[in-house]
Amino acid sequence: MTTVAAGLKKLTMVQAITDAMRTMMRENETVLVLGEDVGVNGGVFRATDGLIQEFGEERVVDTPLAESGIIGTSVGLAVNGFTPICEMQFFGFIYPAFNQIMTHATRMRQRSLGRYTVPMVIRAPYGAGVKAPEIHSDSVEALFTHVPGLKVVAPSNPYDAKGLLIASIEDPDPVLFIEPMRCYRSGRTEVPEDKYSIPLGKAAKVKEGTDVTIFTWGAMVQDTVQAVQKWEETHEEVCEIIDLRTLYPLDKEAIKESVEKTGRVVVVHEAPETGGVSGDIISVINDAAFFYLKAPVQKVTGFDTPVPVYSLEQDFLPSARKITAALEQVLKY
Amino acid sequence: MTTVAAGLKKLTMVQAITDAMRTMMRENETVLVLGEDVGVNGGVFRATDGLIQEFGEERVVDTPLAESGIIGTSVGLAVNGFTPICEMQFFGFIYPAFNQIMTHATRMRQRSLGRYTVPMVIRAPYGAGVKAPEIHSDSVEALFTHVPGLKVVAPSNPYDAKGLLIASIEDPDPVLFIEPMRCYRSGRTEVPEDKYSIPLGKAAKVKEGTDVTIFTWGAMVQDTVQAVQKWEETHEEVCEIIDLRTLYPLDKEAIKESVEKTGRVVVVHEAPETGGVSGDIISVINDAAFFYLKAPVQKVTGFDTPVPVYSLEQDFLPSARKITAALEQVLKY
Amino acid sequence: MGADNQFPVIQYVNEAGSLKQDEVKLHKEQLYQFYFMMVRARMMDKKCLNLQRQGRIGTYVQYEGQEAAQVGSALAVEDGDWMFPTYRDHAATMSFGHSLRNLFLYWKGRLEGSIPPEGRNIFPPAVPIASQLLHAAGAAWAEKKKNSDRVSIVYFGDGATSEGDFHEGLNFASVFHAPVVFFNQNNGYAISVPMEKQMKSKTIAQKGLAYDIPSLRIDGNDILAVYHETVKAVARARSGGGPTLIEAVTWRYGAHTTADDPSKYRDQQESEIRRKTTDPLLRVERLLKNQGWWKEEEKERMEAEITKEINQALKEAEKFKPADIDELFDHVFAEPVWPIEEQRKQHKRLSREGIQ
Amino acid sequence: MGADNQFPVIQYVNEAGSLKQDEVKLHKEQLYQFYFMMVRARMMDKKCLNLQRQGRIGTYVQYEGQEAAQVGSALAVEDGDWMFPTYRDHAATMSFGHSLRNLFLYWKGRLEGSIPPEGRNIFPPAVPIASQLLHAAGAAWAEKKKNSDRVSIVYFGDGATSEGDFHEGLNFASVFHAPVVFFNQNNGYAISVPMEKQMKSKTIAQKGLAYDIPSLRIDGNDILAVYHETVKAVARARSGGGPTLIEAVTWRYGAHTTADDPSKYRDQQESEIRRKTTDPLLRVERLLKNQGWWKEEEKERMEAEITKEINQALKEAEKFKPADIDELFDHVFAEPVWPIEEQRKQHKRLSREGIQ
Ligand SMILES: Cc1ncc(C[n+]2csc(CCOP(=O)(O)OP(=O)(O)O)c2C)c(N)n1
Ligand SMILES: Cc1ncc(C[n+]2csc(CCOP(=O)(O)OP(=O)(O)O)c2C)c(N)n1
Ligand SMILES: [Mg+2]
Ligand SMILES: [Mg+2]
Repeated sequence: MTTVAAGLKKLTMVQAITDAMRTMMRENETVLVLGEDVGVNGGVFRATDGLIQEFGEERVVDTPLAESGIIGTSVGLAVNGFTPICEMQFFGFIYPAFNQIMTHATRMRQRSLGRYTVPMVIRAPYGAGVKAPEIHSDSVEALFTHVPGLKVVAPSNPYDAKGLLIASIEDPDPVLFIEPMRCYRSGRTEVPEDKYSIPLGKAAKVKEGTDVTIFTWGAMVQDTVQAVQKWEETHEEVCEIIDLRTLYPLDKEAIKESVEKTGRVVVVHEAPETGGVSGDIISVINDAAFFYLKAPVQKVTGFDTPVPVYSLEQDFLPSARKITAALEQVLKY
Repeated sequence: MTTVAAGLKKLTMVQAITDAMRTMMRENETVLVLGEDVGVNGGVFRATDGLIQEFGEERVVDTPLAESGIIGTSVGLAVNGFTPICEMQFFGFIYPAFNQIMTHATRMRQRSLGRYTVPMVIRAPYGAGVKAPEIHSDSVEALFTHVPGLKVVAPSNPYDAKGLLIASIEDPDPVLFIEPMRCYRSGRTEVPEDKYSIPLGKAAKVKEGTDVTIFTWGAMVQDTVQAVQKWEETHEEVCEIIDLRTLYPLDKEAIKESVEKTGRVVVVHEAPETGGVSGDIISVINDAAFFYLKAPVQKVTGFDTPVPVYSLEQDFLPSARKITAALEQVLKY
Repeated sequence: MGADNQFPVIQYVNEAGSLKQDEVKLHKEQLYQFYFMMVRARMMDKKCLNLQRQGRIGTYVQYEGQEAAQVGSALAVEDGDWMFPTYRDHAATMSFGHSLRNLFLYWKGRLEGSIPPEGRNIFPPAVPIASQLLHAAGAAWAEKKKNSDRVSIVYFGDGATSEGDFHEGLNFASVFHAPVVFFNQNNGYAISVPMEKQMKSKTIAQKGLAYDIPSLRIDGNDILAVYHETVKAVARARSGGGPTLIEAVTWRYGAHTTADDPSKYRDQQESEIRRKTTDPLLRVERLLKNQGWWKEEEKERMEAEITKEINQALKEAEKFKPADIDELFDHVFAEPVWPIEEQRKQHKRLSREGIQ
Repeated sequence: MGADNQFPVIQYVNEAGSLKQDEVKLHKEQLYQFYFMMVRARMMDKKCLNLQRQGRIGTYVQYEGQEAAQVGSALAVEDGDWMFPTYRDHAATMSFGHSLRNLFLYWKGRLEGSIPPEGRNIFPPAVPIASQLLHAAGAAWAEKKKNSDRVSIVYFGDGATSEGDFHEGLNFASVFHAPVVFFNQNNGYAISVPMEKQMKSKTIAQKGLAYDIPSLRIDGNDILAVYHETVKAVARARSGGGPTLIEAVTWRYGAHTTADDPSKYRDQQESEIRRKTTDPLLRVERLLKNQGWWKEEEKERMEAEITKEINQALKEAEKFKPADIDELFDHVFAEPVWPIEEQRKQHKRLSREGIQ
């Protein structure tokens, strides 16, 4: 066992997420957890493990199997003094709740000129690569970055997961917090035992570089880091890797600054290309750093197809090979 | 009354839409119309006026008030031999059907390797500017261009409306057909009485130009044409206006060709900026014509806010003033 | 199956104005209060309709004919309770304390129109059909969690029962035993679609059987039935007895909205007949007459008072500060985000230039 | 309310294997067919579970304990009828003719796994809960429009009754009088959530009252009850009598899926007791014994035959051509669109280079 400094624990991402909820539930008794199987079962990924034992069933609620019901009642709870954390069992099962998210959770502040507000976090495991059945692997963050009134957050490691989730729970407005399933148990990092938060809307520089910037988030950060390590062994150009962390609002300053420096960009995401967040990133670059761009932005993304059943999911996902090809392409100019 | 050539009628857009449905229902008895108030009432915009009288209630169906129900049963009808045209009363009421669209209508072909297919058209009036109540004016096409397996079409005038709707009904896959409410009765154009179709995926050049291209669609085409006419009276640069007509798949060739010629681009849409189709357009330009671009693409769009109640909707909508400012900006470089 | 037979229409006062239930004690003041609130609601509705015709407000949603259902149920809830109206329920919200000025503002397309008076919990009217049932369940559940005795009342139509959210709302309320009154106004139509096309069940009350929610069917044009039965449901909810589903059978005289033409789908003669038979105001008038309590002057006095109130409110609404685009930008998030701030700045710059 | 009292559990054969209904005539062959199909289903389930443990297939969804419900109902529909299964209903689909090879392929994450034999109308298993009820209603409605006498049968669980689509599915079927059998397997749990947390109603059958749909509650572990009652519902649908809701009360012995640990939320002793009491296979065995028709050799013969069939199917599945990425690109649209074609080209170029 590696030694861990005092006040730190080695946690997986899913543990860090539980820890964030526990921390906030201890501090603030308005915080509730609701969802399918989140109580007695501790969540199908164990993300809510132990919470019902500590906080009881008034605060950790096994709901009926109905996503619109979960979000809709949570709007009522939120407006009336609570801070619901709603778990969607998988991101691909959020669709039945779309109306409640789009027309209520995110518009209530506007519609009531601030009289009623909806402090709410919607958590959802997302992404391919864990051999899950159909529909379970969707990566549809871009549907939500287009929803006015919603922040969208995607952590890539245990430390960020805890800090970003705490910030999301403390945010006075609805936050969609998507969790890359592939990272749930793929590694442990040191996580402070105490409360801390990472501001929403701020990207993290995972690796400093000078010649090309890779923008990515979630599970793709790991893949990108690995691909870049390998690639740099045989190339002299140095890559900067930026983990966007928050997908709405994007960290415009971080994007601008990096593009002004490197002039070359690769975006990596697992969602289908068309309509993906890559479009927003390219759009921000267009606005903020157009004249610094030396080459077309390269995109390494999922296809414009449904996320496939698992026999084909590795083909669908961005791979080191594809990231490498994009680097080569963007550096050609 | 202006004279109309034989075989042509002067129609409003909403009449052209009715005409397209009537034409296809006469030709193909598998075509059905379903929705709330589409039968006896002829639709809240009269888009299905007269259809129940001609085709009876087996083919023109007043459904219960349930959008998921409409799309979900239509998936069953479509797989079992029919071609449903489903009306969503307003685009802002499509959200309850999101799950059925996202996980079934658009994935059935894939999931069954072509054994089951879903020829279906979803019609929806969209957009602001008609003083409609809240939620009635949403313009959320970008949520759907990101849905794999779905084509998205938006006509801007009566002639196109008929031709594109016929093509959509004949398409063997699901098509989302969004209709700019503001254009429903805003003018008449000559429309052939006979059947004709306009291929999906092909943009229309509304106006030839050499110095800057404006990409737009739907109700914004009218506004753009007017703004440009006015603007050109006092400027020597000539604008090209391209009505994209199909938003998925975009007409890449048309975009590329025009940008290679003009090197300057303005995109006009009424949806919120972030996550809007402007991102896709900029992304396509990045891929296909990067080195031709002389200036950052200018965007004239709605805000990243909910579409407001009607006292503020004119502020929300792109205006001639804003289009003019964007032209000035893009030509500065 | 006969599930519908389990739900006969409960009436307290019949069309002729005779009392049908022995236990009810009539109070002259209360009857006059009911009558006043219904007259006020009807006059407000007429005013709005006229304003819409004059182009002084936008598309308007009428409720004429449904006053007993809305007023009677709204008077059954109290301070601290939560009300979840639809676009058609301003007779309910105004009876619960929403200001007439704000109602006018609402129909003038102003966000301020949805803001209830301080201390009154009224949600902005729900537009997506049936979505509000879940909010009501959630807010009521919150009260239960706080160990308060406050309740929710939520309005919805016959058409709304077809949406999934109706089902999920009733099920969540049932499972969590939330103190909600689900108040259905069955006015027979969802725009053009009559109840027979909306469902095959003969009653809406029987839908409560699916959730083991106590349900009842009442004459929605009989304000005594509405008031007393809602009071019972509210009392049950307050005392931990959980939700109730009330189907109030009623009728809208006019069009669905001012954009609708009912002659397309029904014979408006029906409404004319009903004005003389089942009208909710007429019924109380007849009851008052039967009791020997009717005073024609009292009615005139009321109308004069209400006219004044309405005109005053309209004046305030019409001279209300113009809509300010900052309202839009200010209330998307508590803390502004940069895309909206940039859009605000750009918009203001262009607006200023435009004026110069 | 007592709506639940209206729906006693219908049993044809009790746990001891005694016949409870006089009208039923027993046929030895038919009983053996039922038994065979259930043994086959159970052996297939065991095989898949083992393969999952060996890592030869992905996450697997068991149905052991629910064989009578699935097999009995599947045998009640015929050629040309439509079946809409969930992820848990392969005992139903295999009994309706789906190939074992394809079932293995399905659990190997292959699209081919969802393809039914030519002429058999079986939908790919629905994953989003309750969404399939609407497809069943739609396909059945289509048959009605074509004036055929074909029907739909659709499977769903107790948890599925909470989704809005359950409600909309039943209402559409009711309103359009579509020939659908809504076949609910109430196995008491939605993953970890017991029925008491899912709903307050004591039965699922009573939910049919909301739609005036004939409903019944049957012992889902009694294949005779399942078969005969489903046959009646199918016959009613075929002859224009509209939909039926059947609640088949059953139990899954194992975990929700191979990714689930039931000891987290229930005492698995219950399953052990049930294996000896309410087991659907055991019941037919006891019935056969009571009738003096039981032959131990027959059982062994069956098992040998089935083992062979399963092994053969598995072999075919394991030597099936590898998944081809073109399947993904080819079946998004009938006609390819350029973004997908470009992605295909790029992907293939890189894969080729990768290999070199
Ligand atoms: C989700 C959704 N779909 C469609 C509409 C359009 N719409 C507005 S009112 C209405 C009919 C509602 O009927 P009912 O529930 O009976 O209420 P009523 O209008 O009669 O009071 C419809 C279809 C909507 N507002 N929301
Ligand atoms: C819309 C949706 N939400 C959540 C899930 C995740 N999920 C899969 S199975 C299941 C429980 C289903 O319970 P039930 O309907 O009783 O069927 P059973 O699994 O018992 O056969 C859940 C919550 C899903 N598949 N779809
Ligand atoms: Mg109604
Ligand atoms: Mg179950």
